[in-house]
Parts: sequence; C-alpha cells; structure tokens
Amino acid sequence: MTKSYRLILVLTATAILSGLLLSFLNIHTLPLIEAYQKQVLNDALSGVLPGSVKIEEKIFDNQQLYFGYNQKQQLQGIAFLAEGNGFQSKLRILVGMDPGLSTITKIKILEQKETPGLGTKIESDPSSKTDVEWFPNQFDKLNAGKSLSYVKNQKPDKSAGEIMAITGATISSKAVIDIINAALQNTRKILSNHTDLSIAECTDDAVFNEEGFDPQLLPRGAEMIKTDNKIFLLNKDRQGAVSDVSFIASGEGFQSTLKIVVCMNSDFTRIKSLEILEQDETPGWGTRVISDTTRTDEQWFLKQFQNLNVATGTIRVGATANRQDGIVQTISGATISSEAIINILNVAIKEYRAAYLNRKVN
Amino acid sequence: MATKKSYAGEFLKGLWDENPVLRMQLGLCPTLAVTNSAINGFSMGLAVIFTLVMSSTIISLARNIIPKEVRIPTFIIVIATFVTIADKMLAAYFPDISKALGPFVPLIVVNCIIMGRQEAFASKNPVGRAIIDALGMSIGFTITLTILGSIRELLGVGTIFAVQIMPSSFEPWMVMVLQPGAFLTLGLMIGVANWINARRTK
Amino acid sequence: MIDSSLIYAVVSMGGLGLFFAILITLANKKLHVEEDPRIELIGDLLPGANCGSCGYAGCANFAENLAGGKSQLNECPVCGAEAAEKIAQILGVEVESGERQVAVVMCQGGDGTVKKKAEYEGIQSCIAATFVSGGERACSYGCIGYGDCVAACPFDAIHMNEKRIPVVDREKCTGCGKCVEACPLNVIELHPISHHVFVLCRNKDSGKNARAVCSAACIGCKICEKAVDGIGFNVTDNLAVVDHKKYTKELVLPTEKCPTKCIVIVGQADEK
Amino acid sequence: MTNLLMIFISAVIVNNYVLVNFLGICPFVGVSKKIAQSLSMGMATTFVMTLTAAVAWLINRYILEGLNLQFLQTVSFILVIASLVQLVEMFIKKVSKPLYDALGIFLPLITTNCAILGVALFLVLKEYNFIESIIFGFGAGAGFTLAIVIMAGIREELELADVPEYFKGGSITMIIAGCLALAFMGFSGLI
Repeated sequence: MTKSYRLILVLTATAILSGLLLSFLNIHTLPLIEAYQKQVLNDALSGVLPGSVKIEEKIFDNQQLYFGYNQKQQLQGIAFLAEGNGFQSKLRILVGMDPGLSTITKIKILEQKETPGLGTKIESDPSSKTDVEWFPNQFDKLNAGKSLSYVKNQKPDKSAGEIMAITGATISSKAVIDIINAALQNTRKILSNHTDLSIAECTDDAVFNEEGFDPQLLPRGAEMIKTDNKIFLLNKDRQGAVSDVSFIASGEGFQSTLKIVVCMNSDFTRIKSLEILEQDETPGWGTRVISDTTRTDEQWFLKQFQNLNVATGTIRVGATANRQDGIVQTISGATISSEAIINILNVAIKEYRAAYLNRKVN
Repeated sequence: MATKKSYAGEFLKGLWDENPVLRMQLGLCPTLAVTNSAINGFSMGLAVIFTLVMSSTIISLARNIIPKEVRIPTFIIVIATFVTIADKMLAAYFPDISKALGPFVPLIVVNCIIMGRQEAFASKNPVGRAIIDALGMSIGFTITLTILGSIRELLGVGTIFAVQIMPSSFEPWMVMVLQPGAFLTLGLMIGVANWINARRTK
Repeated sequence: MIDSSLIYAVVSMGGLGLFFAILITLANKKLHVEEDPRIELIGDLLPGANCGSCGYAGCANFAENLAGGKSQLNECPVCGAEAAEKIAQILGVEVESGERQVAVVMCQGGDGTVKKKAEYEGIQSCIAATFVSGGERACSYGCIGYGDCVAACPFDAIHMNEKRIPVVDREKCTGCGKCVEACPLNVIELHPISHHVFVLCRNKDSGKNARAVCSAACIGCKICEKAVDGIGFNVTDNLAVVDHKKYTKELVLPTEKCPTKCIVIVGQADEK
Repeated sequence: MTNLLMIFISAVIVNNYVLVNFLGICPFVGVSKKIAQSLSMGMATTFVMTLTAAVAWLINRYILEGLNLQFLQTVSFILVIASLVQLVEMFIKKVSKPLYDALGIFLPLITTNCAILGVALFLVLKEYNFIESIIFGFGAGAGFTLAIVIMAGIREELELADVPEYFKGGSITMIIAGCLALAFMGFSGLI
C-alpha cells in the first residue's frame, strides 16, 4: 500500500512542481514575448503607413483597422490585416492604403510558409540581383480602384492595379492578390457601415478659424482654393485626386449664428461629416444639436449627416432617418435649431456645389 | 555496468559510435523538419542540448525516488517542463529563431533521443555520468543537424549560414530545401556513415 | 492576475497528475497480468525509447520476443554494448541448458558439380531466382547459389566458397536461424554442434535422375544403411538421412563407402 | 460537411503527417518492415490520435483556455497522452489478449511518437471545434497508416533488390521516403 501512495505522490508532486516552475517562467517571459509581437507589428505598420507618427488601432466586426495620423492629427492612411490561404500555408499580409482606400501605399508580408525558393518569393527573392523584395514592392502606390489582378510575361500596368506574377509561383502570387482584394472589399464595407469612421478623412476642424481656414495649418496634400468668393479646402489622395471638399456653411439658427464645417465628397453628392464651429443656441435645448444629453449617443444628430446622400439636392426632415434618401430626424425640443441647420446646409450645399463644379480648373 | 567507461568515452560515444541520428536513427522528426538551413539545424541542436542535459540531471538525481509504474509519465513531465522553458526562452530572447523552428520546439518533448536517454541511461546512472552522456549525445545530435542543414542549404539555396558559397551561376536545387531533400540527404548521410564505420572497423 | 494564474497552474497540473496517478495505481493492481519475469528484466535493460528501430512494437514487445527466443539482440540498433552483455546473460542462462545450435548447409552441389540448365542473369538473389524457374542449377532441391543466406547472417558466419556453395563458420555461428529463413529451398538446417555426420543432399528424385543433375547427389543406394546395419542411417524417398539419436561415434563411418561422397563429416569432434 | 471533408483530406494527403510534416518518422522507419505489422501500427496510431484529439481539445478548452494557462499546453497534453496510453494498454492487455497482440503491443511505442503530440498541438493552432478536432485526429492517423503501409509494401519488394551494403536499412528507407515525399508534393495546393 505504501508503494501506491509513493506512486501517487511522486507523479502529483512532479506535476505540481512543473506547473509552479512554468508559471514563474510564464510570468517572466510573457511580457517579453508580447513586446516583441507588438514590436513586429509596429515596425510593419510604420513601414506601410509612412508619414504617420501616431497609429491608432480600432476593431470593427472583428477586423482590426489601423489609422495612421501625422503630427497634426490628420489621417495619413489606413492599414488592415489581410489573411487567407496561400498555396500551402496561411498568409498574413499587412496592407497600408491612402485614407480614401483608393491606392495601396505599401504591403508587408507578415507570415508565410510557402514553397521555399518559389512561393517564398512573395516575401523576398534572394535570386534577384536588383531588388530581393521586388514582388511586395510592386504594390507600392498601386491603384486599387478596381480589383487587383496579375499578369505574366508582360509589363504590368500599375494604374490598372496590375502586378507581375512570380514565375513558378503563380498560385502564391494570385493568393496574395485574392487575399488583398477580399480584405480590401471587407474593409471598405466596414468603413461604409461605420460612417463615424469616415469623419477621419475630412480635415480636422482645428484648421478652421474665424476667417475661414488658417493656411499655416493646412495638412499635407491639402489645397485651399477660392472661387466665386467661396473658400474650399481640398484634401487629396496620393494620386492627386480630390478625395473630399470642406467648406464653411453659415446662417441663422434659433437665436444665434451657426457656423458649420461641411465635408463632402468631390462631386458633392454625399456629406462626409459635419462639425459645428460656432453656435449659441438655447442651453439644454438647442445645444442638443451638438450634444444631446438625453441620449446615450450624444452626437446622434450630427452623425445622421455622415454619409448622407444629397444627390437629390436637398436634405429633408422625416420621422425616421434614411441616409440613402437624404432624410434626417429632428431633435425633439430643438426642432427649430435642427431645421435651421438643415436649411443652412441646403442653401450652402447648393451654392457651394455650383461654385465648386463651375470653378476654373487651371 | 559490466565495464565502466571513462568519462571521455561516455562523452565521445555520442559523437560517433552511438550518434543518435546516424547510428541509432533516433530523433528523426526534428532532424528532418528543421534542417532546411544550417542555422535552424544548429538552433534546434542547442534547444536539444539544453533539454537533454537538464532533464538527464533531474532524472538522474531523482532516479531512486521514481517508481517504475509511473516512470514514463514522470519522465515526460520533466522533459516537457524543460522543453517549455526552452520554447518560451527562445520566443522571448530569440524570436526570429523561434519563428523559424515553429511548432517543432514543443515537439522536442517526444524526441525519442531524450526519452531514450532517460530510460537507458539517466535513470540508471549517477548525475555526473548522466550529464556527460547527455552532453555527448546532444552535441552529436547538434553536429549532425548542422551538417545536414549545411548540405541542404548549400545545394538548395547556395549558402551556408546565409553566407553565399556557390558561384552566382549556380542554379539552386530547390528540392533540397523541400521535404524530399531532407529524406534524401539524411538517407545518403546514414549510408556514408555506415561506410565510414565499416572502413574504420576493418 | 499573476497570483491567480500561478494557483490555477499548480492546481490544474496537480489535479491532472493526481488523477492519472490514482488511475495508474488502480490499473496496476486490478489489471496486472502475469508474465515471464525475464521480460521485465530484459525490458529494463533495453533503451526503452520505444523507437521501433528493431522492427518490433516497442521495447516491451522486443523483450518478449527476446525472451521467447524469437529475436536477436543485435536487431536493436540503440542498445549499447554493456546492456547487450547483460541481456545476453539473462538469456544465456536459458540457452546454456540446451546445446548450441549451428547452421548446416545440406548441399554440395556447387558450380561444376551440379549441372547447369540455363544461364541466369536476373537479380542476383536466391529468392528472386526461385521466381524465374529456380535459377541456373538443374537440381530443384539444392542450393541456388546467390547467397541470400550470406546477406542474412548478422554475424558474418556464412560465406560462399569458390563453387558458390555457402560454408558456415561454426565458431561464429550463433544458431540464430536467419539463414534458415532466408533460404527459399530450406537447404540450411539447424543442428546441435555435437552432430558432425551429415548427408549433404536433399534430392529426393530417383537415383538415376539425381545423378543426372549432380555428381554429389544422394542416389538412395542404401550402401550406408547396410554399412551400419540400419542403425543411424535411414533411406526414405531415395534420400539418406542421418538419425543422430541412434548414430554414435563408435559406429563405423560410412563416409568412404558412399559412391557419390555425399556423406560428410562437418566440423571437428572437439567442438563445443 | 464539406469543411469536415476538407480537414480529413488535408490531414490524410495534402499535409500527410509523415511525408509532408515530418512527424512520426521513427516508427515510420522502424515498423515498416512488414505490411501486416505496419498496418497494425497504423491502426493503433489512428486510435490513439483520435482519442488524443478529443481529450486534448477538452483539456485545452476547459482547463487551459478557461483558466488562461496556455503556457502549460505541452506539459498537460503530454501528461494526459502518456497516462492515457498506458491505461489503455493495461486495459487491453487484461481484457483481450488477441486484441493486445494485434494492437496493444504498439501502444507504448506510440506514447513517444511525435505525431500524437503534433495532433494535439496542431488542433489548438488551427482552432478546430470538437468535431473538427476528432476528424483531424482520425485523418492524421489515416494519413500515417497510408504512408507506413506504402513504405512497408515497398520495403517488402526491396528484399529482392540489390541494395549496396552500406545503404541497407535506415539509409535506403530514407531515400525511398524522399521519393514518396516527392510524389506527395504533387498534392500540395490541392486544398
């Protein structure tokens, strides 16, 4: 019987000691391992989001998105992780894009275990004399307006989103493209669902002052134009195309003058975001347009305008808000302030649209 | 023991006469899996040296306490503990190597060399001899892995320890760094070892 | 957080350990099966890595086969010389009680003695040749001559002579029986080392036909049987066989009288 | 359903344990001399792999993940596998001698088979659910059986071949395994 006890004792004691030892080890090494993983990701992020000094991570629908901002808190780019199956292994690719998601800035292959010597060229190709990373580098400044595609034995057209497939590893090359395409589509969907994100594309209201815009604070890539006595601030993507247009709409509210920064897409069919610069409405009632303390989401009124379709020309008031039809809800108890904002917008959009679209392009 | 070997003999037997990979054909899984480059083979060898020496020491110390019935579970816990230590240490301090070795570090647990040395040697010999034996065995293992990794890397990529050896006109034999290359190279190495051994004894 | 993970780790590992320790202890008591005690002794000496290199299902299974005399120690490539010696001792006790067996090649029909029926240029292996009408030698009972037994011998105890007939080195032979297994025509037999007189032929054809294919064949003439008065030699199916139980050294050796010289003294009388 | 089939085919062929993932090489070289023996070995392995997959999944889900103890993965898995295999062996030995002779004798050999621990670690890595884990374990076992039986078949034929002396045994087995691996590479990318 004593033997049985010893048997149980030895095995249990060994197990307990092992558990104890490994716990101590874990406590010691876990921070180091996590720090390393973070380091790898951060290195990759600053690689694919050049010019960003601050990178924020946000999670939407289980998808991590990384937003890169410059020193002036202006959005420089968005990065996302694209994951999927390659030829024989799982691929994890970090894709950096411009804020408008129209052009790829740079990609970084984080993880791959493809066929050594062939599929691994998607990460680096030691046989290349000029550029071992020629394959991933093809994605630099690649137009992603349409789906990406690959070509073989001919020069790829960057503006059409084409890249050169690796000889002998077409499937791996295609997998990279397919994975990026799928992830990009998904990211676009997320961003359009979460319209509060697209506010980030528009110029921060810090740039605006009493006179309009402060030229000293203009973000990189932005341009100020004046036409028909109206001032516009244009944000451009890396291709030079205008990604959004901001202007200031002003008018009378219930008991004060309102100044609203309106950010729209370049053809004036959609409002991207609104910021109220100035208002002096009835405290507790009219001020609900910027902060409605009766709701959990205090910004709900202004958020209705994000991604609002204004192609019909006017914003209308309705019982239920509908972005596609350009219908917004008013604030109960601040109906006049709400309607004033809508009126100001309707007038301003009409005027500014005409001025902007008829501007002389030099 | 019928005849006590000298400590030197105990050490040297692991290098050739009882070389775990070439002569005894033990521990083949990591041997094949990680040797697509010299540095990977070498690192795996180091991890095995650590695990084998540490577990041999502990098991040799505890050899009179462990009852026979639970010896396999007990040994394996000890081994697994040290493997986990090696794994976490690599991940914490040498993350690149840890990434290259992938899931094969935990699998050192079931590397038959380690279990085999515990059963055959450490559980029956005093600590000093057990350590020497473990050192010999694992160093023999490391050397073999490094050679195997070098051959495959040289022919498959044209480099050894990432240093370019082959002239630039050399077209790499891709298959050498793939799975078949591992089997073929090891098969030929075992054959050559047999041949050398036969010549030595003659 | 840190403290709790420490406690959980210890508790869960301890719990698992305890659980299985109790199970194994119980199983050890309830499920114990009696075995040959030598199996355990040998098992202790084997590497215990269960690597399978021996071709058996693990060390325990190999030990069982060793104890049962079904396998040879050298089949384990891992086993060190020291352990091997000890195991040999354990096994040895048993073997000593019987007499050492050695292999005997029951054929003298080498090149020049046996007739050739065809040229054979296939795979140089006896078993391969048996698939191709039995190789080039005309005798369908005797040695085929491609040395499968030589290749099979783990002790380097069997070699081909110049007439391509295998010769057993009775000093080196351990009686492992590998050559017996390797020979497709069962030309090799195991005999106690004290047996020296053999009829080295297995041809059961009639005397005329046997002589037609091989000059060293037993023709079943019964001269030997008569020479020893029927004690020790029996001729059945045209083939003489030594009956070692009855045959003793005192009897006159009929070796000289055999017309085809197929009765042979193998080895030395003082062998042990 | 298709998903399960994919996992199965992937484990049997595309990511064959022995020839692609280099797991379970020792018994693959050791116990592949006779077809009958290798088949038994394969079946015993499949049994233990399926069992392991189920148990490892449960442990990982309810103990390790539940208590945030992932760092104990290797230790706890191997403890459970080793103990369980020992128990199953004792049980079979007592209950059925014929079954023990056919399968049971291979069980101790399997404890130290890296393919088993490999199954446990891989199923956690791939985040399979319970059913998927069992299918994966079974498929991996079937793949092992496939490889080892093919090897045994070749080695039985090899008896007739004139292999250079020094290359007999492990050496030629490895070289043949290389050729087999080359063939199995053809399956890569299938899924």
